[in-house]
Amino acid sequence: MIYSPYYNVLVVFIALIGIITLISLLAIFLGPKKENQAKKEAYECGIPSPHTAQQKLSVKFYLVAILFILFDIEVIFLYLWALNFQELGWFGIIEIFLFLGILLVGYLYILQTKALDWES
Amino acid sequence: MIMTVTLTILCLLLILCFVTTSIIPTPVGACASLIGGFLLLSFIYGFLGAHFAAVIQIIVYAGAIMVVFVFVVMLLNVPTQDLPKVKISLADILSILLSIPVLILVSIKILNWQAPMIDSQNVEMKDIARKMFIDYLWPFELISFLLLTALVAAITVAHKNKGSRYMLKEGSDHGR
Amino acid sequence: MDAKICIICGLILFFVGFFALLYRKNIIFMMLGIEMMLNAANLVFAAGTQIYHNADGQIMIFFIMAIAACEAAVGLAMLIWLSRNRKIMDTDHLTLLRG
Amino acid sequence: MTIIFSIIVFAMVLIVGFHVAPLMTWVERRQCAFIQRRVGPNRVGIFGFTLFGLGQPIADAVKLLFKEDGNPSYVQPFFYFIAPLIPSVTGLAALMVIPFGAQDTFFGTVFSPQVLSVGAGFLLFFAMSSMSVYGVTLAGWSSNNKYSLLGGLRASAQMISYELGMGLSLIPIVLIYQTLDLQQIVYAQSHSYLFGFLPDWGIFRAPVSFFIFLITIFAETNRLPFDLAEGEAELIAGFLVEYGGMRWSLFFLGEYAMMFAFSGLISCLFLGGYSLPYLTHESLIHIVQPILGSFGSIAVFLIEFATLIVKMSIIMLIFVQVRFTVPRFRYDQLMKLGWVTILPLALINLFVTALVLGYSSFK
Repeated sequence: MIYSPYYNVLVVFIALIGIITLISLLAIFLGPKKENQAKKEAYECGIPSPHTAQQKLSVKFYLVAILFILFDIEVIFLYLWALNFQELGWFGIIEIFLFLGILLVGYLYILQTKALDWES
Repeated sequence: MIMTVTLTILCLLLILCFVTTSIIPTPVGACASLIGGFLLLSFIYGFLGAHFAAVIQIIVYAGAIMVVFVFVVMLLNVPTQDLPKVKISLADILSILLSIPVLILVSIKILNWQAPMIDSQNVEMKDIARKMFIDYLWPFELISFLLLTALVAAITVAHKNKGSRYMLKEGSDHGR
Repeated sequence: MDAKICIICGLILFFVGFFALLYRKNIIFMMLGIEMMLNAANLVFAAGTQIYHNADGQIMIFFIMAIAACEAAVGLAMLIWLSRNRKIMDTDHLTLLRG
Repeated sequence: MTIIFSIIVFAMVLIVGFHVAPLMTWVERRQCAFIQRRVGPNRVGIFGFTLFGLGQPIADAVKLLFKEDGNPSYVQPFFYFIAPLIPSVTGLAALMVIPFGAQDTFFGTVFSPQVLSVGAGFLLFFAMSSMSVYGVTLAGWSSNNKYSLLGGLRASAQMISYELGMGLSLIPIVLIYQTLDLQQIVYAQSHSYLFGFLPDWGIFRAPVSFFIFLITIFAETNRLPFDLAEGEAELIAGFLVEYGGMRWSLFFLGEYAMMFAFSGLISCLFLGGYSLPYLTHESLIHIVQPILGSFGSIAVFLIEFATLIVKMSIIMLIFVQVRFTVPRFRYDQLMKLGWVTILPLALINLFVTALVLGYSSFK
């Protein structure tokens, strides 16, 4: 039976999920159950607002997440290169500088169009 | 032997997760079960010996791409999908009846197939990266161009004041 | 033996993703279907790495992930623009190009 | 036999992980009181022994367990229940990645005090921290409340943009040690000396990445200078608005466990991990061997466990000290810092390290 380290990860995850659901279920059963009107409504402060909270939000949040994906791919390829830094030598350094240079152009484009300037 | 049992269980759970993402009406439920599917997929990569791919799967797929899906689903209040009432016709039953034996035959063919043994020592994480930077130099450099174009495209499309010159006025119903 | 199980699982997952692509009306669910198909291909590549003991499979996984990331980024950016300007996301209403 | 040992280490780390949250609330209140020249909590006690108020966290824990678990009707039930689980599970799992001692044999069986040692070593850490974004997002969305939605969104956008800086800042460490496995990094740090007298810790080799990584940790765990999600005036408690009792404390269990795990990662990568400055694992065994005989490896493991816990608590004190000294960022300053200063700084640091290592080590 090949013992792969991922059995540890699987067992640890299952154990942790079990323990923490146990704690939250314990809290549900131990706590008292007093229902009243104030606990029914959502937390309000200031002007009472309509029930659901879905309203339009600035596009900046999507832009941050989208740019995060693209730069995360860059970080992953950098880790791959960093692992073989010694074997790849100068050839690897030039290669990665080319890779980062092109993405630096993208980053400068972000700064230039002020895509991430937050007003809200 | 235990490895095949764990892999079959993980694969069955993975199929279950992916089927729920395609069936479930609520959008956040679909994204949640897809994220669960990606976690199971990263475990399968781990058991298959692809250590780096297992971690990358969580960081890139479950941790970055699905975050944008969850943001979009949460904030654009995507309506709960009123799935079309599927009328099971004769053609549907026939197609299902025919597809299952094909699947069984293909899987038997795969299980009996003997892979030509090229070299026995399994793949180390380091020589993946070395092979990538030497043999696959060109695709690696083109990936940065792909990322650059995606970056510029995403900004011009999603950016409010500069990109969307074609914004339609509220009233016009081009969408019909 | 266990890598072949993953090949069969990849096969099934691909068609589950393809079914999601056809069955759903909303663009977001169709993009989820595309993500499923890409991951099914990734799974078969990982199984191939283990069977052939060759690093090309894993390198393909990284390239597929890069491509899937770019596709998701641009696709969702377009989706945001679409939903802000057209207020609809169902493919039935997007009939402008149909002429 | 090794399975039994790894279960024992798992149990030890779990106990430590669960006790971080109550202890840290006590430490924060005492530290805050100490800074403001007042006495911290010292009322809770048995028969008059208040023991510097150490009874306070125990009383809090019991109180939270027995508080009513308000399950409001207007929330999405499934995600409302799952949201507190995600940060606590990922926080504690991240704690398991840290090596608490060197691998050793005890009566012939291999004894590895690192619970999760995966092929891609500390990248599993980033996987955990990128999963904890969902806890915040789902909590904000599922409680169906204007404030919590905005708070959850801001917190996740902040965690996302600082994850980039975190990933980039650790690449020089991988360049230097050429491995992702934490055990080998700590081994390399404890077995060579910089300019003769200085222990070869990561902080002396790559100080800038230590500095950037420390900043991104504050942002990743929503600690004070980056406390936008819960602390701001108009956001009240941000994504935690609709949570109460045990669920609310599960969020903080997750946050403190993630903070403890991050300080563990810092001490392993930059401060020599479980190794004492001038004593290597072998010399410790050599000292202990004549006294304890074959139980020496257990004694050495406990010594190394204690040194690592001490180093991690020093870094936790830095967290608490910064919390009461640095004012909170405005949201646009915070995003600007994340995208416009930390990212280029990390890239430049990476270039410089690559070039310097290139000149020094390439033939």
